[in-house]
Amino acid sequence: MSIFDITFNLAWLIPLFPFLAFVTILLFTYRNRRLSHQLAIGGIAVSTVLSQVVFWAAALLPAGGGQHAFESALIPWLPVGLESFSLGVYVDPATAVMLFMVPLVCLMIFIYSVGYMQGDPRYSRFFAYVSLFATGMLGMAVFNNLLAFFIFWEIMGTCSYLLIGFWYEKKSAISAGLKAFLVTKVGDLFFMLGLALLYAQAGSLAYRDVFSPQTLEHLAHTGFLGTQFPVAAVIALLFFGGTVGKSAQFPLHVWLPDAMEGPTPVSALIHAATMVSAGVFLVVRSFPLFAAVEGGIQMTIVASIGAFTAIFASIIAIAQNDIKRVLAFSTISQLGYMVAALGIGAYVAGVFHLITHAFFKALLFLGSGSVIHGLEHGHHVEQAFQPADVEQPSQPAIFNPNDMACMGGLARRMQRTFWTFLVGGLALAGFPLTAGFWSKDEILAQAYASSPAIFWVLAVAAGLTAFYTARQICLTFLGQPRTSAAERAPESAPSMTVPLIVLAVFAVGLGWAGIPEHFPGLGGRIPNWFGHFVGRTIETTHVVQPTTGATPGFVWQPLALGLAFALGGLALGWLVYGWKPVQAGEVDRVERAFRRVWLGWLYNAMRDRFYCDRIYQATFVRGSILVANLFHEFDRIAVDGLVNLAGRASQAVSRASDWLDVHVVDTLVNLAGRAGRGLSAVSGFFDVRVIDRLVDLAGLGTRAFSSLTAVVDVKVIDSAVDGVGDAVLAGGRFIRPIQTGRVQNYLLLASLMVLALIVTFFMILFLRI
Amino acid sequence: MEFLKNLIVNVGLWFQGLLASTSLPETWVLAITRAAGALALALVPLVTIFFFIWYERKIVARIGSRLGPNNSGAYGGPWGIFQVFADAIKMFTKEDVIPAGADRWVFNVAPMLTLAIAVMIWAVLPLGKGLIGIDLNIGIFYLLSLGSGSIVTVVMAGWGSNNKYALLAAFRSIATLISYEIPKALSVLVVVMLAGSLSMQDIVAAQDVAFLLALPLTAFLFLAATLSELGRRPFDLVEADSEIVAGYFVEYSGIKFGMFYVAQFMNQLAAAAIFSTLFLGGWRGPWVDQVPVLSTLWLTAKILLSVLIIQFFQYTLPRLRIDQVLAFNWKFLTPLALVNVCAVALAGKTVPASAGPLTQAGISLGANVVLTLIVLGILAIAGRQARQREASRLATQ
Amino acid sequence: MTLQQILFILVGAITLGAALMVVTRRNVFHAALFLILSFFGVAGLYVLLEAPFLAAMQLFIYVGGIAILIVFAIMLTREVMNPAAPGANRQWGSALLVAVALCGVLGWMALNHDWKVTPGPVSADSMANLGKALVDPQGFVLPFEVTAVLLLITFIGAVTIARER
Amino acid sequence: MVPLEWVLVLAAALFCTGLYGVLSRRNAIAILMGVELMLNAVNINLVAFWRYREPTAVTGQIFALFVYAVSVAEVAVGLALIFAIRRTQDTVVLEDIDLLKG
Repeated sequence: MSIFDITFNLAWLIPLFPFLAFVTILLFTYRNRRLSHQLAIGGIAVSTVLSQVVFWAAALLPAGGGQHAFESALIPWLPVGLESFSLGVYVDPATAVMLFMVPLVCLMIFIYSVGYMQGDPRYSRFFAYVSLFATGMLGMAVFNNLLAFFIFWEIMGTCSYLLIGFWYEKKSAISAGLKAFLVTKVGDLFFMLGLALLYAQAGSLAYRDVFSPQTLEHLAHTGFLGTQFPVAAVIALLFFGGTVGKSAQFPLHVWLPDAMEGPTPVSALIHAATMVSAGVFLVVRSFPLFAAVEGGIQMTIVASIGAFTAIFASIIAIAQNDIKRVLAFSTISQLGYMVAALGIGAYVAGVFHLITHAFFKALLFLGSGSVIHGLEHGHHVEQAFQPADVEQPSQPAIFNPNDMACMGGLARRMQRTFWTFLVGGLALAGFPLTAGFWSKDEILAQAYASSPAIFWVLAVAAGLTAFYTARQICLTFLGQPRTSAAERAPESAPSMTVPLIVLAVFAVGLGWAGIPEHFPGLGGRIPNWFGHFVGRTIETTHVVQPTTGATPGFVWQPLALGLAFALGGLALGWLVYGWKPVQAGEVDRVERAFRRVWLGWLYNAMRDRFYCDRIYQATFVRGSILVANLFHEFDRIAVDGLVNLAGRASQAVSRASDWLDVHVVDTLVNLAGRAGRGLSAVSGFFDVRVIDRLVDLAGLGTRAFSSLTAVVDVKVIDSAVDGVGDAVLAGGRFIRPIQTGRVQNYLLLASLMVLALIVTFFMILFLRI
Repeated sequence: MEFLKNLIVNVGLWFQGLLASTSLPETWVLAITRAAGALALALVPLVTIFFFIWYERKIVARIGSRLGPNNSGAYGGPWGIFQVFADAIKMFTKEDVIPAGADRWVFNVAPMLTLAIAVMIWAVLPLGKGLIGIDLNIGIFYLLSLGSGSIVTVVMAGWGSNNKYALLAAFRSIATLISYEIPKALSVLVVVMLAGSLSMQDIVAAQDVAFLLALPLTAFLFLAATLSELGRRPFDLVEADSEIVAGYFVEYSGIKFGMFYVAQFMNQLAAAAIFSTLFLGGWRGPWVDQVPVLSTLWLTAKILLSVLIIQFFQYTLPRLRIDQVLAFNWKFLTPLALVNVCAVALAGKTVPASAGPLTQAGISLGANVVLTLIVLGILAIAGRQARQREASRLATQ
Repeated sequence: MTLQQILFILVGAITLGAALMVVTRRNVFHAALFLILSFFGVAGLYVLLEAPFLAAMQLFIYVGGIAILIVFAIMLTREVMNPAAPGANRQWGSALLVAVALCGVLGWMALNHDWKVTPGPVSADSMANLGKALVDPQGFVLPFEVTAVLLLITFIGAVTIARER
Repeated sequence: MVPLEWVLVLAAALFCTGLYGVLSRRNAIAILMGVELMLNAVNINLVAFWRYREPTAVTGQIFALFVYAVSVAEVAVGLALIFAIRRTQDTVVLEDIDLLKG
């Protein structure tokens, strides 16, 4: 067992510690707030240390030497038919990088939320859920088969539901949580189908088997259900369905903006850094599957959806007023970036952007959280001082700490938050030398090389990103405070600002780890460590290198265009919003511009997220309600109807016979009577003797018959019914003495039984009777 | 001379030879000699009891610095040795009363059983070198179970005499008998552990070093337990004359009372005999091998010595209340006995089995001494705390 | 008829007689005393079957322990049982029938089945290896410990049930 | 040597007397005595089979010992129950104790 094996074997401990923290908080230290958060932070701190150890061990593993990805001994844990699912640890560069990013971000966010969640009544429950989430995320990264991946994927889904609906007294929080859960569940459905299909074809879900060349070969060439459409592509697309759900790509992105209802650390942790990137990680993990079919349409689908989401979300982000909604849409667009990168085969760039994005997006969310926190304090302080009757300067109607309209000029009050937020914003926009720049530039370069259409979409999206980032920074931090609360907003406690600073350092520093060699100027100086490290997974999983082939020599166009768009966007944003400070209650300038150019309808659409929610509401939600009602009606009409029908039918028959009896029979009888009278002279005699006798006879017959039935009825039916009753009673009376309540009677019976047993036993065995 | 050396055994052999000469079939001869032996053995305690009662009353008097039985009443005989016979005759002549409503059968059988059990104990005691009723390989365990047998007789006596006091006294004595059985059994266990076998002869044989020296603490425990079972002075609340008039045999008079009285003394004698067998080395002594008859003499000497020890305890310690008796047992004796068993066992383990008896005895002596010191230390501390609590209680009063 | 057989018949008669008296005597205390007598008889039986340790054990446990317990119980519930009422309840007839039948069957089985007796001398140190077997790990140490725990639990349970609240 | 059959017959007889005692006696404690008799009968059988089948082995006697332990436990609990019942329903006669009567 070399030193590496030992360290890698530590890997399965990483998800264990947060889980232990979760269990202990939930069960034992629920009431003690301080102990709970110490436990949670302790848990994640330990797993951070462990993951750093594993990360550096993986990094130092001789590049390409021997077996690359480490796989620990397998522990059979779920017997399936003959053999059983086995669980083990699988550490390859992608996992290592995730292990580097996830615990660190989680640790920062845990520390941050100690300050943020200060006054919350359900303080320790928050830490319990967040630790469970950390378990889910780490578990997903560490274990060696897709089933474990799916299990932890679902754990994260549940945690996100629990945490979005954390303040469950708010109606909106509940519906947002439910929406998030259901929409991601749609995606999970596809993921599960993909898993089933894969298991059916490959016979196992462990990475080693699934991504081995033979299985990939087999998958690539077998048609799906007989059609010539390769199974690998189908599975890849189904997996991609899961990613769309989880990482809020275009059709299933609606839940992420509403997920902002949850506390900000949650949004930062789950809806910015880790969980949403889980979807992308799924694509990263099953990349060989995606790339199995040479030039297959699934890659183009992935790339196109990714690009479209990027541009689509960035457009909407411009029109959002809520600080967290802007960040939410920016997350969606950045995820679109990563998906597009993976779609065009830029594996390394995608993973790199995944990691850097996690850091600066978490930073931005925590920064916004600190702003909101400050505003709330400012608001309370202001309530206390402000005598109610003094006329307020013109302020937005209702004070909402999230709304950027109520902010402005916070830079002076909240120095540290402002600077860290600025660094994050620049990284997001792709300002040179920041992490965002390196990763986004890498993607643009790959996109430029592979397909110009996607390049241009991504470039425009980058420009829009820069624009709304600048807008956000100017609205919140620069200019004049538009509300009294904004004037008094205090700087947040150190426990909140320290993580910001750490994340800011990473937001910038991390980029330098992946500077491509051929980059002019800085290129050669710092080795492109990230490229080599993560790139190795491509060779080892002997995936045929998709279209781009080896990264070509330095091409200056994508860099120049990217820079132009990024700086242009930032400048434009600053010009529109920063130049002349926005007054309180002023209509949004972009909106005014759109209205003037008769594009008002477009702006409304942008603000309303292109009416996606309404469309879904109209189509899916109302549709399912409609179908439900339909079934209900069917049930009511058809089934109940049948029963009632039977009932009514019998009534109808009885009424008809009654009617028949009255009209037909009586008239006939009367007719006969009249005819008889008509012939009375002749037939008087005949009438009296024959008809009357006949009638009497009939009457006699019926009476006799009815008396007969009466007798039969009494004798046969009643007696039968009573008979059963009496039999039961008699049986009861017969059995009652057995239950005398006296122990000894039972004992007597028991000993009789014993006696009988012994006799029979003896006769059978000894005397062969 | 040879004959004299092992007098009793030879007499037995002579008798058997005599019988063999007659024409009786072999089994019958064996049966008769066995019966004769048993009869002789039974007579031994009955005869010695008279001397023993006199001896005990003399000691008691001496301790209480008074004369005890003497010839003052003209029929005492030299040093009052006939006193006991006079009492016996009185006992026979007294009127034998059966209380009304008493359970006749149970009332009458109780004294007989008590006496029977008292005599049965002697069957197993080794009286001399080759001289023992029957060398049961469960010797000492037989004695313990007989002890539990005596409980039944107490119940019968207490219940049979249809008298509340008798029943109450019976309950009390049963409580003490049962609870003291445990430390007694445990101390016997220690002796058996060292001797390696349950049979009495083996125990005597194993006592190169008298177990009293090897196991002083265990000897003390055994003594305390037997004293309480005898119902003698420190624990004699059963027939404490002042409180519950003469215990569960209050309703008995005449010969039945005599039986109880004699049975009690016989138990005491037997206890002394057991004590000397277990702890003083039984009939072992110098020159025993050359002159076997000496062994019995050695045994009687040791019995007299242990009787002296018992009397010493009896007539110096005050009478204890029933709760004190039980508390003494459950809170002090039983835990101590348990710890003692463990201590000796552990000590035994430290010495390799091959070590000679001396080292073994030395080791167990060491264990016992250490244990006693610890116990005394604990008692001292407990005593001081009690005194302080008492003082503080008085102070606060 | 060897001496031993005579003794066996004697002891057997005592035990059985006492047992019958236990079952029939109306006065429960007398029944208890006869029970003790039958325990003595059974002890004698063990001696005849050359199991001296068990005989002593029988005396020690049954006579010293259980009999006293039963006597105590009788004394504590004495005034409740009016001695006049008949000892046996209404179903004694059928009970007698069943008992006799069972005895007949068992006895007949005992006599008619050859038990493949393999007589042999009892090993001298039978008691020593009995002790060893009780604590030897391959032997019976587990049931021995379990019985210890069982007894502990029983006594605690008995005390709590019978304790005056 | 006493033949094995005699011992078995004796044990069977003892067992049946115990059974009769259990089935017919009114006083709960008398029933306990009956049960004791039955246990003793079982013990006799155990020892008899030990003595006549494999005197060298030790399992027979050990079984008897465990029967002792169990019987002690049974009597202890039985009496405790009887005391409890007597305290609550003030009777020891088994016929009166039939709360579960249908």
